Amino acid sequence: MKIGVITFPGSLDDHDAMRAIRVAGGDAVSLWHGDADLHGVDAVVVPGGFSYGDYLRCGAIARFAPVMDRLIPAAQGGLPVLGICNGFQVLCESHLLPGALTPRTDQRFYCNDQVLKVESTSTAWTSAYDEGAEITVVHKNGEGRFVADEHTLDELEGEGRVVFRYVGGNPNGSYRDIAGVTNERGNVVGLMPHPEHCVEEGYGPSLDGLAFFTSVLTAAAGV
Amino acid sequence: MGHVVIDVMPKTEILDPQGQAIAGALPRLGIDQFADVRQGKRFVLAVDGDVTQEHLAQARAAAEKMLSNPVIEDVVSVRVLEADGR
Amino acid sequence: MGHVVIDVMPKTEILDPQGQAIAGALPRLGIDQFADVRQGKRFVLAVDGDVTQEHLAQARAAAEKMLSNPVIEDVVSVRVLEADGR
Amino acid sequence: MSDDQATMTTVLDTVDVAQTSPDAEQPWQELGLKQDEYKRIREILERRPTSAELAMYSVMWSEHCSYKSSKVHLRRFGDLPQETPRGKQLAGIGENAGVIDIGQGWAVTFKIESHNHPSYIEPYQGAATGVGGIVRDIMAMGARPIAIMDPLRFGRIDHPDTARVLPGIVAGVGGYGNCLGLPNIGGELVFDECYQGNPLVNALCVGSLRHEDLHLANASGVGNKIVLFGAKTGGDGIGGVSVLASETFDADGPTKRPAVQVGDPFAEKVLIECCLDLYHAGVVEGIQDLGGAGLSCATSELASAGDGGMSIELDRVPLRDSSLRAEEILMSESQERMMAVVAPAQLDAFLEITEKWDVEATVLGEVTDGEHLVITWHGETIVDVPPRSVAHDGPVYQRPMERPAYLEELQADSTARLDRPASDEELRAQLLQVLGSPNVCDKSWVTDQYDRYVRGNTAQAMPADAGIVRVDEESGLGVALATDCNGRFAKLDPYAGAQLALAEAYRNVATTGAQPLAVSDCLNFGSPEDPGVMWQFSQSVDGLTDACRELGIPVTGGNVSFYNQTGDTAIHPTPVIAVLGVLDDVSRHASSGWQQTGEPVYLLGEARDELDGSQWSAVVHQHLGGTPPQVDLRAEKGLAEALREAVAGGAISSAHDVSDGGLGVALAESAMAHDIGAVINLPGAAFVDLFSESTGRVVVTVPDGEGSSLEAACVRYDVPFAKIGVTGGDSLVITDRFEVPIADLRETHQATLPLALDGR
Ligand SMILES: Nc1ncnc2c1ncn2[C@@H]1O[C@H](COP(=O)(O)OP(=O)(O)O)[C@@H](O)[C@H]1O
Ligand SMILES: [Mg+2]
Repeated sequence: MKIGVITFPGSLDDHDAMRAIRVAGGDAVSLWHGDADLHGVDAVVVPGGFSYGDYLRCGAIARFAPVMDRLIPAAQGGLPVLGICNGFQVLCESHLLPGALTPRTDQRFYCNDQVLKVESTSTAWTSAYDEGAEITVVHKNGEGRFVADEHTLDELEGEGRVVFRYVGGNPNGSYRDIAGVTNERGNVVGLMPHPEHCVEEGYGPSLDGLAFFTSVLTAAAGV
Repeated sequence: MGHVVIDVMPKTEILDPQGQAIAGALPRLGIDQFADVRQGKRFVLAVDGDVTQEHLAQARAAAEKMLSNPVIEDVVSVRVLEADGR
Repeated sequence: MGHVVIDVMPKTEILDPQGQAIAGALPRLGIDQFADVRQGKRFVLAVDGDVTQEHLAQARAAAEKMLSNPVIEDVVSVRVLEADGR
Repeated sequence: MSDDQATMTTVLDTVDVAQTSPDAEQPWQELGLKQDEYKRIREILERRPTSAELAMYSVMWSEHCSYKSSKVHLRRFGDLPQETPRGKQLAGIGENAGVIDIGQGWAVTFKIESHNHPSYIEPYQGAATGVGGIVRDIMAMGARPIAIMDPLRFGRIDHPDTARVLPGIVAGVGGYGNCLGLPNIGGELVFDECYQGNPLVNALCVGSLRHEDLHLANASGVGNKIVLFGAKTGGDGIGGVSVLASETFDADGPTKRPAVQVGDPFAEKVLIECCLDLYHAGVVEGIQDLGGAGLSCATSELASAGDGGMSIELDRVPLRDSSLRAEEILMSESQERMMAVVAPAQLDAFLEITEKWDVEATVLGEVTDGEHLVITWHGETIVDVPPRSVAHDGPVYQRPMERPAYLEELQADSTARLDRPASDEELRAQLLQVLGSPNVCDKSWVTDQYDRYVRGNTAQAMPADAGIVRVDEESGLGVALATDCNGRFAKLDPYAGAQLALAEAYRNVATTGAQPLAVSDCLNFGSPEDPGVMWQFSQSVDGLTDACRELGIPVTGGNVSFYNQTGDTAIHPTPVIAVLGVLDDVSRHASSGWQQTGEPVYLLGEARDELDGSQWSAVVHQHLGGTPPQVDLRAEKGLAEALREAVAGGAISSAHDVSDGGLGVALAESAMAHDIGAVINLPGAAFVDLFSESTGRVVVTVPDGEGSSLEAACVRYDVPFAKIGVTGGDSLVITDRFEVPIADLRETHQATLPLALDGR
């Protein structure tokens, strides 16, 4: 099973995403932002970092990279895509996911071990979790405050598309404590926290992130 | 050299933490007459020679497609930079 | 309600990595007529009623003391917001 | 503008012009040169320098670049054996950063540097570019940077200027480091009046490389190309080197306000990946980062380390500002630039890689035979100098030194006269008072702004005694690092102060179970023109050298920052010491919090009645005087060995060293980590046991049934030990004295920084 990880200039957690895929038993394939080709992968991770320095708005410039011209239609066609942190921002800027990520309320970068509640297990990336499970994952960003208009927020809740919610404190002022969302089809998921930092004993606060990658391996095997 | 100015502001219904932080801090400097502060972005695009209609059209496209995010921001103006800095 | 606009731009001799990144990306959208892009900040300060000279004086003080960093930025204008958004 | 400066701007001052106008007046004074230095330049060149040459000499002969006041002292580090407990150094002092072998074909390089003055002027950018600069030093050795640390020092926590500079400096360290994708694994946060108006921003970077990837800064091989790559050159920080690093600030702030440098961490991240690609492709012969003194430094250092000369066409330098003059281009400190020496046959491959990363690369010239560095500007020669004379033959001063007169009285004023707590209630209250004081309290307000997880190799970071990163994902081979300095101790005795700083960093590394291997230092002092400061400096260097000899570890590099003073008042001598240790498998390390109930608690080492310079004396009595705790390096070494053996053998479940605040603070921190308390029976007098800052002590817990192997290790290495209690419960109980619920400890510990910095 091949899972691609896109590297943009300024991507930082691509290395970790590749490792997490391997730990979960998948083949990690490096995809280059300037290459308009997905090289036949079965799923794609858009990793964390500061693509283009987060200049202008986080994810705003990466969204126009050549690889995105391929990724956007593929995601619309059902390819499992996970956006982590900066990747989530890229997916929102690409309109694959609703809403936007804005500066944290106190405008400081904040890194902590964060508890999340898994609210939906019917996505390509969360099927291996138990619904309602609480997981501890790394959270680190300066612009992770999820915002959308009331109508969109109601729709997301109504359709069960809020995938993760912050519990035990909202670290960034996200509306309705939303940490991650999915598209209508459930193949595209974005979240601010970092499951790829939580897959190895001794590095990171837990092993709770691994199920993202085992979920998608199962989903992709089923396709 | 001519310049085009593009102004982008956060939508009024979106919380603007930067503006709020400023509004909260100004009174400490004795600046207490403002009811609200919002912070947006200003882009200045340089062109060789004078600004033409085509430049303005390109600038408008840049503003809509890349320089603003319609979910949270409005493009409030795209225009030739005037001599007084406006 | 009246509004005062304050525009702050990075000093020309200072590196503006944001502007550079934008300038590098625009051609990918076919927007290729701009020689340079610089990104600054725009602040809109709301006042109850009309903008008075005193408001403008306070805004100028705010611009100098808090809204700009004189080491790397210039206040390029402080003025009443016009109806057309300028 | 004086007439001669006007001439500089209008007429190109070529070597020919210089030869025909020997008496033209030159602004050597404005550029910070002394009369005899200017005279020497004329002697070296056998003519007056051109304005471009003058610019180069002035920046390169500044205190910051030439180490003119410190050189004679720093040589003593070179007398130490140039090897670590694991073998010969692969590169030592004199290179951009020292490189040491950690086994399995892996090497690491680390270095600590200051960016104090720029950070005072422009806190965010000053701190950010400080991180950027040290990271490029590490890249220049052929290494991948893998982590950073940031020892910071500020004035009083409640002073308005601290409120001005601290948030910006922390945001700058985070803004740059986070964006670069480097985990921040530790540092320091110290508040002391003496840093008011002169905060210290030190930054450390560590990188890893395979032995065969080692690169050095030299330009050899006639015909090899000199390539400048990275950001365009702008007017940043021109003269910044000489002005910023060498001028004293008066009470009203900086006397000069040069253009500051603005960093672009994104450009640097791309540059890192691009450099690593270049190294792996084998297309780099020599490499040098551009930091202080920009092109002046890179060209003269590369050329003088090589075996020939160098010719450079300066007008080829890509500019951000087309109005820059040749002198300014030579002095510009624009960030995110590197210079490589590339064989002609490899140039295309080199340029292909820079293009892939969208990094601008320009061939400026080549290595020549002969001994001259020749720089032209549109075909005319504006520099023709022996490169060594610029890079290495700067002035060397034997500055006068004198033991400060105040020391006698200061050392006589010991803590013996201070009131000690008279009741258990007071003892308890003072423990909480120290625990919540700015220098002991929880540092999360700062450290939460740093990414400690990126790259997924961080085995331990804040608030641990030492940061730990894995170097090799296969074997788990990795390094542990700590930085320390207690400026109060160094003020009381700069010789002992340097040794105490070293001992603490060494011990912090040892508590993880790592084997300490090497030292890097950042020596922050006042004005070298003050004989008292110079004496402190010399004493600190002696202390550090003697201690390294005794511990058997080398100083692999470092940095000197002078002129840290406001008016006539110098900061405390602040020799910040970084120690790096190696762990063969980082997954087998000890961390500092208690994790299990029912485990015996041991104290290794012994407390003496040593309260002078302590946090207790500072917090409870606002007192500084006496003589600092005794240093016993043999004991530190034995302790480290016992710890290493016990950790490797599984005889230790947690270890935390005793330093600022004493044993009481160490116990409280151990309890707060995982919410597990303990019942402690102090071995001696309660007050001394709890607050003394005697060295060589570590609190450890032991897994069930391992007590005898720990004790055996202690006996083997002559480490005194005492079983002082057992973990469990939700309070810290000091038997027969007092107890404090962990929740109260935490509330006190956590409240301080948010209240001071956010007002809540
Ligand atoms: N500026 C900083 N940046 C990163 N980490 C810091 C900083 N200041 C303090 N820390 C971390 O906070 C923890 C507590 O600091 P400190 O009490 O000085 O440690 P120690 O006494 O063990 O040297 C350590 O892990 C230290 O590395
Ligand atoms: Mg410690």
